[in-house]
Amino acid sequence: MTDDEAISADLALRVERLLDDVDLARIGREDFLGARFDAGLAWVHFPPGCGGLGLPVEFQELVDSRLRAAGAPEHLPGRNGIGRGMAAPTIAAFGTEEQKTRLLRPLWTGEHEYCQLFSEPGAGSDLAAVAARAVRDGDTWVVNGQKVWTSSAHTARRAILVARTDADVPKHRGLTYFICDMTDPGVDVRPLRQITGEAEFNEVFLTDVRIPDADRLGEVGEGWRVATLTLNNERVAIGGGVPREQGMIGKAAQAWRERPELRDPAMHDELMRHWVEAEVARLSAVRMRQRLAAGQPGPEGSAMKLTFARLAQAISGFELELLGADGLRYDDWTARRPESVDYTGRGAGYRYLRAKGNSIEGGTSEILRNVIAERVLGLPAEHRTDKDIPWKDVPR
Amino acid sequence: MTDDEAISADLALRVERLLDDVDLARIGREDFLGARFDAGLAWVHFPPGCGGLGLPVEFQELVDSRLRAAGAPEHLPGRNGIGRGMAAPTIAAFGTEEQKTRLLRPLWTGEHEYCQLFSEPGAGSDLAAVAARAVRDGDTWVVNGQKVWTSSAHTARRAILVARTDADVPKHRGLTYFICDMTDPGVDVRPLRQITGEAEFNEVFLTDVRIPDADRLGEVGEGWRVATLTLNNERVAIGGGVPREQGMIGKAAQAWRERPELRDPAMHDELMRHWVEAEVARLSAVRMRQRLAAGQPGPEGSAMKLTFARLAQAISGFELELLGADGLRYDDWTARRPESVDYTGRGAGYRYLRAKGNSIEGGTSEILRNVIAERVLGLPAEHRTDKDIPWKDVPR
Amino acid sequence: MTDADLLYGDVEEELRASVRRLLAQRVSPAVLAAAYDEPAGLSALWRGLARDLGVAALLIPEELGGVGATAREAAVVAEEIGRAVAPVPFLTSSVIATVALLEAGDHETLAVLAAGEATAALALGFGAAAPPVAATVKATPAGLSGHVATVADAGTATVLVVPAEGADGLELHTVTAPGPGTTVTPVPSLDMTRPVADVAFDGAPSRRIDRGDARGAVAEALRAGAVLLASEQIGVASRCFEMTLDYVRQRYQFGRSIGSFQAVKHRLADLWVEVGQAGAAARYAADTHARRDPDVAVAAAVAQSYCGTVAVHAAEECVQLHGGIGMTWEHPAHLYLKRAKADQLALGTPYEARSALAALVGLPRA
Amino acid sequence: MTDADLLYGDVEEELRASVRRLLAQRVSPAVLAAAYDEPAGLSALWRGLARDLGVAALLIPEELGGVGATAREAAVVAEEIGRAVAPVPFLTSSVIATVALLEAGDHETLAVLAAGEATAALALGFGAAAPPVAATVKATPAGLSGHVATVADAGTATVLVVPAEGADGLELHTVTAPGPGTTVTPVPSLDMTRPVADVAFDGAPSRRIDRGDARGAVAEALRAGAVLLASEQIGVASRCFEMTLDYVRQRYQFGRSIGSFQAVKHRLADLWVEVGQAGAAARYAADTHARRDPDVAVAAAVAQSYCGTVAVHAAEECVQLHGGIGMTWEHPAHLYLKRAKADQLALGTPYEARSALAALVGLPRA
Repeated sequence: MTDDEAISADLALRVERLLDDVDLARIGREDFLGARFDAGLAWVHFPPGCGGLGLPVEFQELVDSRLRAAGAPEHLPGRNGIGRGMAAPTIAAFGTEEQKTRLLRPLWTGEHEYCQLFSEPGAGSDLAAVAARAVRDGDTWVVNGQKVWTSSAHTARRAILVARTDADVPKHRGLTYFICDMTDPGVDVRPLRQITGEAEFNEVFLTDVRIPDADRLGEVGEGWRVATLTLNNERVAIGGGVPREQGMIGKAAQAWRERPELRDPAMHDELMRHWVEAEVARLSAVRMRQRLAAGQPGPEGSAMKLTFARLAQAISGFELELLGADGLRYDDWTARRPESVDYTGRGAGYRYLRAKGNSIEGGTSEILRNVIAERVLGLPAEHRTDKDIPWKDVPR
Repeated sequence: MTDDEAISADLALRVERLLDDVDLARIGREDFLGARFDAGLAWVHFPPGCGGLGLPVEFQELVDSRLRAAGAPEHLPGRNGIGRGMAAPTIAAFGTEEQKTRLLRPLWTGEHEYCQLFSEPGAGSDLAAVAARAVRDGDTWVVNGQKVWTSSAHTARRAILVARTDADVPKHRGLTYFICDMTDPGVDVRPLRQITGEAEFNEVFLTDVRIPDADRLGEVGEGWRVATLTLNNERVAIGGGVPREQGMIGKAAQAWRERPELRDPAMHDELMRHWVEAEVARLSAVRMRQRLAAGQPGPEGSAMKLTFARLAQAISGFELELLGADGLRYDDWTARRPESVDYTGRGAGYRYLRAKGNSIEGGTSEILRNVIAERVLGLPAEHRTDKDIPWKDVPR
Repeated sequence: MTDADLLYGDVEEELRASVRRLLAQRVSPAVLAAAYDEPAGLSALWRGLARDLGVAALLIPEELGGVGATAREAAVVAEEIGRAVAPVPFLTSSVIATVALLEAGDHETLAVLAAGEATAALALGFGAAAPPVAATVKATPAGLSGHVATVADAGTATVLVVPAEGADGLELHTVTAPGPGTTVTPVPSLDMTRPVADVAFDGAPSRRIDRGDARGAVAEALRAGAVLLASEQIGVASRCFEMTLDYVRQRYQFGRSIGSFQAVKHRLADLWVEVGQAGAAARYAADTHARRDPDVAVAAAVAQSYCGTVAVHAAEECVQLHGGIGMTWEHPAHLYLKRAKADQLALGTPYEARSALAALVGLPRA
Repeated sequence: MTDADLLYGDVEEELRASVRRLLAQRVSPAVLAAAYDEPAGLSALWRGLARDLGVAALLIPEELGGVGATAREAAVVAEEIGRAVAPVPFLTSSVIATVALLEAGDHETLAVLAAGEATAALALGFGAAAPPVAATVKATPAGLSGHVATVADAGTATVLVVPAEGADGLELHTVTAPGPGTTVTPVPSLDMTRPVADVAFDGAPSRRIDRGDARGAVAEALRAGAVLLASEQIGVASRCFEMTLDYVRQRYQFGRSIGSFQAVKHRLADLWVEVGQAGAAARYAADTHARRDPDVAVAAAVAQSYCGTVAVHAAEECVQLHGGIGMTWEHPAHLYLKRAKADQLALGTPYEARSALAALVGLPRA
């Protein structure tokens, strides 16, 4: 029996024990998730006591699949993605023992939903240009500033927050990372309506918000390094899942097939160009996964996001032209507050407008091209003067 | 009678007198052009004694049209364009009285054909990065270096030349402008074959070429300013003459009309897109001329050159795809030395290859976009370090 | 061609200045965005344009109470409306419906429109490039019956100009709206600054206005619409370009204005070229229309193929180069994007324009 | 799809290394450019590839003296040939003609090809995407007669595989060249590293080789050609990209490397994405062909539509970003541009590939 087989056998046993210990028919979601956390089966690669067993991450799938097969309660789909995907690994990496013990369990069970307070209106692509100030006052910090593009801010109980604690050093060096209680009376959440009519995101105004120093993650001034870990855990949606004709091209192809009266022969070659590009993007995503599986991770993530955004925008624009007069109609301008975004849901007009965000959110296409040119192709970095002068002196 | 009418009447008289003085039936081209120069009718806006009468340039057309109507000899088409278009205005502006008297007449008559020795292999778009050295030796200068992209170098008797006379000052300040005798034994002209198989241009190797100081134009170190005047007189071919379907689009449309068997319906919308873009470029050129005529000169020259290059390349590439298998054939790979370039002459393959030069010669499309962004739109200039340090220290 | 004048005259520039001044006073992004939540009625803005500046009467001959101007002047107004994404029925009422009434010879209705008291809409889907082969509305002795989807500015029009299938082919009727047997149902529109509505007739009383060539009248109306839509599109494109240029100059990232990044500079240079050249195409279309130059058919198809796509490109670059702020409801970029994209679909797509052009210049598809 | 393997195995990488080593030793820009003045015969290079590395025998089964490999291995060879614009008849003889002979069942000729002693060419215009509806060559008892224009690598082939119209439809014949009644006339070619020639038959003696399905054999040959052409194209594209990247790093203008200008950086980033993704398309085509996956038809059409245009784009960017030097005869950029553009026209244009694809995936033109 190899080591791996031994670990697998032990894990299977632990799962069985967990399932024996609870009554699946009666236990509530949060209680079950708490028991799972205590059994070290939340994230097997986390340390013991933090919901894990210190095992390689590959073993997670074994736990997940067995619990799924047993019909155990799972996280609500789409809930607390920021907590589990971004805050948890950051807390695990930078938190003190006390913080890990205190923060990770309610995060995992969903008791504490998290949101992210990084982006600011003045910062944009320049993520380190955070202007929100945190000033120390004994054992607490007092935070003032404005954050934006915060999804779930209106439902979240906690936030990961980056604020400037020193304006006299260069901008990457004066930031500090906090866990912020969203129920603090100084937190004002306002829906941010966007181009589609919906308000997926929020603006968050912070006025004399008090954060105990115990909720600082990492050292004072180390916030950029901590946030970088968080951002590296941000996963972008990759265009073209495995099946062919997914996403925007599926919508356009469907319209072409189902509505013969729309078929303008002048549009046919363009339709087929889009089809080909979508298929090539799909094959590229398949290859990326095969490379990852073969232990050859590459820099294609940025390429896929660029391509996904370009195609989503081009094809949704084309779909409106294909629809012609019907493209002049919209489904609904109500200021809705959707739980999650469905890029290919709703009408063609919505798809077209929402796709405009694909090349902005999570790294603009311009920034991604810089990343590819500089980090992948090794071309010289852009000239900049803001890296070595105090934040307060940077032109903005 | 207004001033303008008086000038016109006087000019008409002078033309009549010139025609009376010569026997058109017998006089040779060069002799007639000499007589015309002496009568001040070469360039009416040049000073008296330099082939002109010091009149506004608008009156030239009156002289030209009357002489044309009388059947007087004209310049050979396409000959000495650099002499008449670029060298002459520069000599007129910067030459001493002695130089103007000595140089302009043979330039005008065609006795001295000129070529241009500005470009260098190491300089490219960075026109001021001239490395050819001119070192003073008493009353003469000794020039060593290599020039490139010189049309007519193998037939020209004179050249306008920019060389570096001081490497210890920033690059724009160490250049000097000369008139070079192409019959000097140190001048070695070699044909430069290009992508089409032809050799339109030459490389010129200068080895201890001696130029009298009397043939220096402008002050020592003033060469960039002098050359700038020359370059401002370089006229780029503007896409889309007045008639519709000129240029590359005419060739593609002709193939579509005359060879129905080539008509792939998948290509039709693309053909029409090209047609539309060519027509829009044509209308833009018409409008530019109307603006000029109305005294509203604008910065559209750069736009026209960009568009001309883009369309010529796109349409000639499309034409090859339209021709399909026939596009696999070429007309002639012989290393010819054409007198002038015909962008739309010869076969489709030639057109495609030659058009690649449209976005390089006379200012690359990248440089033109910079020019538009900085000079027209007022956006900040590119960061550069080479303007203020000695030429010898510039990285290259 | 030799007679073409692609520049603007002094009178045209004065008209432009007046319209621009009025629009600057009365149009704001907040007002425009409000139309997305509550469709606006005929605004004070329109009354100002129509009565004070007479734009509703531009294309109506003087003898009918109009200004007797041409597409050249109307183009200037359309440009300014595009620059402001103004929610006014100039294109639909003062151009398309007006030309239809002119061609049909309905002088009575024209006089009402000229005074700016009422507006009219051609009851044809706003995506239509040409008169219908068979109209969806039937004209019978019992009145008009049938349904027309996606009619622009029908919600505010008091006169509907209705192409209807009669016993001997296409007829043109006018109907008063609202009125018996006529239902106009506004629908959410991609561009709520020019909302569309569905129109249903059920035995609606009407007046036949054509004198036998209803098809020709509708074709002329749609052509005038296409010509002037191109000018509206270059207005949209120009304003998007200017907004973007201003923004990249003042927005700093990484200690530099984003307009100092060469990739941004080159994109704006290319866009400047495009927008400028679209201006020549639109101007040529307006000029040929004004001079009744037979080349107007080609000119209109060229402008329709080119200008709409340039406007969309300019609006898309405007959103993208503004970054996150360009995606928000409070920034005007979205208003321009929606107008630009809707305009691109109006009166036939660029694909349809190129197909029509191909027939005109002897380049058949197969 | 679930079985697709878009990566390269160790054996494939070893084959690549061998081919690349040989090409690096024997191919130089000067040698390639010389082909434009004097068409090259079958070179020592080809003998090295065919005999020492066995590439002529790759697709021929072991029992016929071949290697018995698949399109996956052949694709690696095609990529390397593209990278070097090598003037060898691998695609025309070792893929297209070989597959035609295999499908027809002509084992005798295959054995000769496998040994690398001779090469063959399919006597069909190199622009053809599919078997001819009516062949331009007639098969009669008196021999073959007719004319075929623009046949790739016919000038060096000793066997011509000729689709000819017989009494009952398409037949497939072999003809020895040069030979009585057969004239092969080389013509100047856009890409002289794969020259085309016109072929005329005038009562040429031939051997009929098909067993009734000549059309199927030609179709299979052309499909194999399309699949492997895509791999050649990504070789061309990759090399152009690398040359350009190297050049912009070391070329200084205005005191900076031109690769430090953001507009250049972004173009190269986009090109890197394109070239990389073309690789996935070409690899999928080769893999489906190797596994006889029915999706090969779609895969081949997708690759043919995409990879040729990417190669042209890469070669065009290579010329442009090299500036003047990229326009000269002495720099290799022109060799790549000519190969890329000729490859884009070979075996059907991208437009034809998309039309074929539309039929396969149920998206009819009208």
